[in-house]
Amino acid sequence: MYDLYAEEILDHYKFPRNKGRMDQPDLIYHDTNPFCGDEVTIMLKVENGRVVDVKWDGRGCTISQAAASMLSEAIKGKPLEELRHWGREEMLDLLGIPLGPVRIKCAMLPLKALKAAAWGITAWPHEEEADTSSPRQKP
Amino acid sequence: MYDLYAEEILDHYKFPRNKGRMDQPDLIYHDTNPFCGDEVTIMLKVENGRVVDVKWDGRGCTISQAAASMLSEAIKGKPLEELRHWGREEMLDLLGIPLGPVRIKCAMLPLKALKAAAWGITAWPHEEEADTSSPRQKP
Amino acid sequence: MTTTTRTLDPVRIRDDFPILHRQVHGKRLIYLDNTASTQKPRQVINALVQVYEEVYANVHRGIHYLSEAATERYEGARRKVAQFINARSPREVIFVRNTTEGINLVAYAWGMANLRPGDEVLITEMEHHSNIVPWQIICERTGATLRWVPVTPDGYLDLDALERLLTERTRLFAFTAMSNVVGTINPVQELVARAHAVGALVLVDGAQAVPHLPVDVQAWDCDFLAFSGHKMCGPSGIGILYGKRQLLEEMPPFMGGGEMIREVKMTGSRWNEVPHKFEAGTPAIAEAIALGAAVDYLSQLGMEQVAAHERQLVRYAYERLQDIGGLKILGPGPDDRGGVLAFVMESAHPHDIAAILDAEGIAIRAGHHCAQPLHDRYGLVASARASFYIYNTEDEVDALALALHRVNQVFG
Amino acid sequence: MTTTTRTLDPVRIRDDFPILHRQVHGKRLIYLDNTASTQKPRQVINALVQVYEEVYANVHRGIHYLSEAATERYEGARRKVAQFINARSPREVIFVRNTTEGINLVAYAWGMANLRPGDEVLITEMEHHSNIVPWQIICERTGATLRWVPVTPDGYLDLDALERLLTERTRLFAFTAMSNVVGTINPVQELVARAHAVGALVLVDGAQAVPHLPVDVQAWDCDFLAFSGHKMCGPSGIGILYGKRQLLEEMPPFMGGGEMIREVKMTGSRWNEVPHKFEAGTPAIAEAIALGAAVDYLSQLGMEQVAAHERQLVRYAYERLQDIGGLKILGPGPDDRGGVLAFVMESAHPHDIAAILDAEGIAIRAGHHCAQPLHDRYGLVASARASFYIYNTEDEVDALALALHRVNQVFG
Ligand SMILES: Cc1ncc(COP(=O)(O)O)c(C=O)c1O
Ligand SMILES: Cc1ncc(COP(=O)(O)O)c(C=O)c1O
Repeated sequence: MYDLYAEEILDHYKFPRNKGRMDQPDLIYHDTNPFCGDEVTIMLKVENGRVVDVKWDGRGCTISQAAASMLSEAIKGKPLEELRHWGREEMLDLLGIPLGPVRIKCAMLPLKALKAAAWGITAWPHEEEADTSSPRQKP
Repeated sequence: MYDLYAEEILDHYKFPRNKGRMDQPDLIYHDTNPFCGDEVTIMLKVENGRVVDVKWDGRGCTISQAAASMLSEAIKGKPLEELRHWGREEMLDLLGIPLGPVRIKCAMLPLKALKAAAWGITAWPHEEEADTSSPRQKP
Repeated sequence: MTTTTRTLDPVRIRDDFPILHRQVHGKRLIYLDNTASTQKPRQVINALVQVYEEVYANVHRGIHYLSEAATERYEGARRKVAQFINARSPREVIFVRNTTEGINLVAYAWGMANLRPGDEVLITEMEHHSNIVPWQIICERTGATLRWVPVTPDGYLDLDALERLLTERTRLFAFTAMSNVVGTINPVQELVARAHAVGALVLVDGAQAVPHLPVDVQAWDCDFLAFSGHKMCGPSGIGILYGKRQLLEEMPPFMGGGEMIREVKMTGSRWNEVPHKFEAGTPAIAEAIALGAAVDYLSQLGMEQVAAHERQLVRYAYERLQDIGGLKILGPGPDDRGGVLAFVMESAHPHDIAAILDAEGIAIRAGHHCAQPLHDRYGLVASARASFYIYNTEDEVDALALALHRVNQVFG
Repeated sequence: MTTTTRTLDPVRIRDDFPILHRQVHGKRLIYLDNTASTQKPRQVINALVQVYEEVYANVHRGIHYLSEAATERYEGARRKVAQFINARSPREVIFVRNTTEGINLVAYAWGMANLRPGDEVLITEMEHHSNIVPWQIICERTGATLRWVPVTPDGYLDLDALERLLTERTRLFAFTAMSNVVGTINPVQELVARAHAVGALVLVDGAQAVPHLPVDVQAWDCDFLAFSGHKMCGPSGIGILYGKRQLLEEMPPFMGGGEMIREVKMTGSRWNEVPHKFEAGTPAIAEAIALGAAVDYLSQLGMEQVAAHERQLVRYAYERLQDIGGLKILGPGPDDRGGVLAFVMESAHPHDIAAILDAEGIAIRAGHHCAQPLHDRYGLVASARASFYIYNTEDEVDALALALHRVNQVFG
């Protein structure tokens, strides 16, 4: 479990990349996890179906905030269509550590915000999750 | 447990004493145990506060019917005032065997009918029982 | 007994059940009260011990090792149960205390929200009180009408009457897949289809079916299924309500409290996902995990094999009991029933039968078996009932028959 | 530690708890999540095993040896619990799954029958969701109004506000005897008297009080008390609702089914005696019996001694945690609280605190602890919480303090 606070994650937490606000984003989504109060807003600039700029803002625990920072680096240049299909696996690959049933929700928060933005939606549709212990996000 | 079918109990069951109807009883009470369908009616003739004659009628298992028969013999000549205070102990003394939580209710049925008759009541008052697993009789 | 490889070997199975090796009143225990509750194999007892000795903590939301481990096992048990009854998703499996609570959950949560005066709830005369009283209570509260499918003299549902009783006013049809008295196995799939044809939902009481028969909720297509862990080698204190996901999503919650919420504000609350929406407070953690072990145990035996073993035993018992003077078996012939035999004797009251058998170490039930309307229908107040499970043998049936002869001697 | 004869010896007590000897992440386990659920002594685990290996059967109405033996032990456990909280009679003790079900039982059975528009239910801002959500649900159904007693900045109930809030419209006042977050021990007896003075009934949430303090329902004079077995060395899946006999007699039943009835007819049913009227279906048999063993265990230690041990430990911890930079303890000072310490740190989110501690083998909780309104009131979303029980030591508090320093290092 100490891996949770591996160099890289702490580095992203302490020195977040792409954190801040964006004027006139093409897509924006704000999501929260009411169980721990974590918040993430994702803002995207999009050209020809690709992400050309990312900003994010938020507050919360190391995992949710580091995940947002890492995600913001990873998606630049990626086609929206691809991001729409990212899931738990992609997010865990980025973080590079295993997570228990509670912390996985922290990690998924920025991805959920990103996917909502990428789909251009404002409320989450009915979505299946593998882990029956995790609450679905219906902001 | 084989004691349940001790000579004496079976004898009372097969050859019940004082079973039958009485014309014009001074006191009469009919009680049932809905869990097993046992039924007992107690009929008393009373003079100077004493039981001078007893009849009973009923149907059911060995224990409830033998108990009624034994009881009918035991109470002849007894003052009503005394019978009003008979309880579980007196009944078990008559039967002479220990009983589990279900069969105790069979044994108590005739006594309950007797006590109701002795008190001259038609519905059971609020009554405490030691055994929380036994239903109170509210006929 | 036939000896194809997958036939149950009750003698070997008995080794797994510590209690079956004890004596009662100086006689070896012959446990034939399985419809009321079954005994537990050491695999299930060990699962309980292991949880408490190694991974116990409260589940959900804990960020420490034990809580995560307990949560994984608790949710793992849910997946096992889902697979056992072939649910589409573990989210369709709600942990409750017992069959009774499962049915009450539907009565309160679905019933209070959906039943109106003029609506009808249909049950049958062969139901257990647990599938009667909740509907009496909810119908009284909502003004809906309770209707009853009659039972034929030989213990079947009267399907002609059903034809008349199932109408577009029927909002829910609740019936048992197998009677806990007469043993009748009802044609669930057909009954569900007929109810759905008039637009009614279906709740199946699986308390007797799930422990004894292969059950596939997708094949049955029932909307709800309730059953109890303690009747299928699991611990006491745990039961299951299966419900179709869509219905569960639409239903308001039943009990309120921790875990079933997503957010609690002073101005109001929002609910958690299914199944958690219906699991308020700390659940029966160790019990759910041990039920998972029971499901593993039964799956390994194979439910087809379990059913075949009981069918064989009940046929044998049916024959042996025919020989006993004045004994009358209630319900269908030996081919259409599960491993339960209720009977009455001319010579003795059911209480006396049970007491005489107890003295011989044989445990059966006597009473109305929580099915008073069925007994009323047969003009009885009580019956005696012997019921079988995976560990029972033909030897034990022989002992039962012998003891019943003895009853006739004592009271003859 | 002082060493009068009746002081608890946590070191010896630890020997009774198998799980406390395990390691977590290669470190010895330090279990400080006792408010969520406590660990179990082998006396309780053995009681479970013994039931299943020696005397298991369904309770009530069975006329065979095992059923009678199980019934006696089940009812014996009820008597033990009644004595533990000094109830007038075992009939006032209803077995439920947990505190949550106990409160829901009162909300549904008493609330639905007695609450009308214009009536008020009074709760407090420091309640657990289990003592909030049932009242939100029932008030919405009945049209009654839910009112809240505010909490002061230092974690006490605002008794001046209570004066205004308790009126002749108040039908029920429901509050916790001890907060599961800020640890405040409320003046139950005084609160009950004030509520009774305006004619309101009182439900006490005893989930934290009963495991940790001597409780006497007759001295408190509360009308209902709910608590959970799993928080007091008992198994999961069992809880208790105490209720005054007269009230229980008058209340309609909650769930319907087997055992809670006296008679079931097609035209309607009549109810069994209390407490059975409220125990529908097969109860948590082994769990109730094992809870009886937990009550024996705690009684032998002595609840005064349990409380004294925790008071000492929480005072010590309160001091040690003061030293940690940027750490703020929520709630009252060290003298007015039970053995629970919730805190926040400037350097780290509660999740991160819990995760760092977990890596050191230390189990604490992080989150809103099912008390969102209380956290809202303090402008927090989450806190970290360490909580103590009979087996915790000052050594473990030292380890906690050390690990919290480490949190500051990691995030400094
Ligand atoms: C004060 C309080 N009330 C109620 C509860 C709910 O207990 P359970 O989850 O056992 O129903 C808890 C347990 O977290 C508690 O601490
Ligand atoms: C057909 C049927 N339904 C319901 C029940 C009730 O089960 P439980 O007491 O576990 O709730 C039983 C058990 O006796 C049963 O046989």
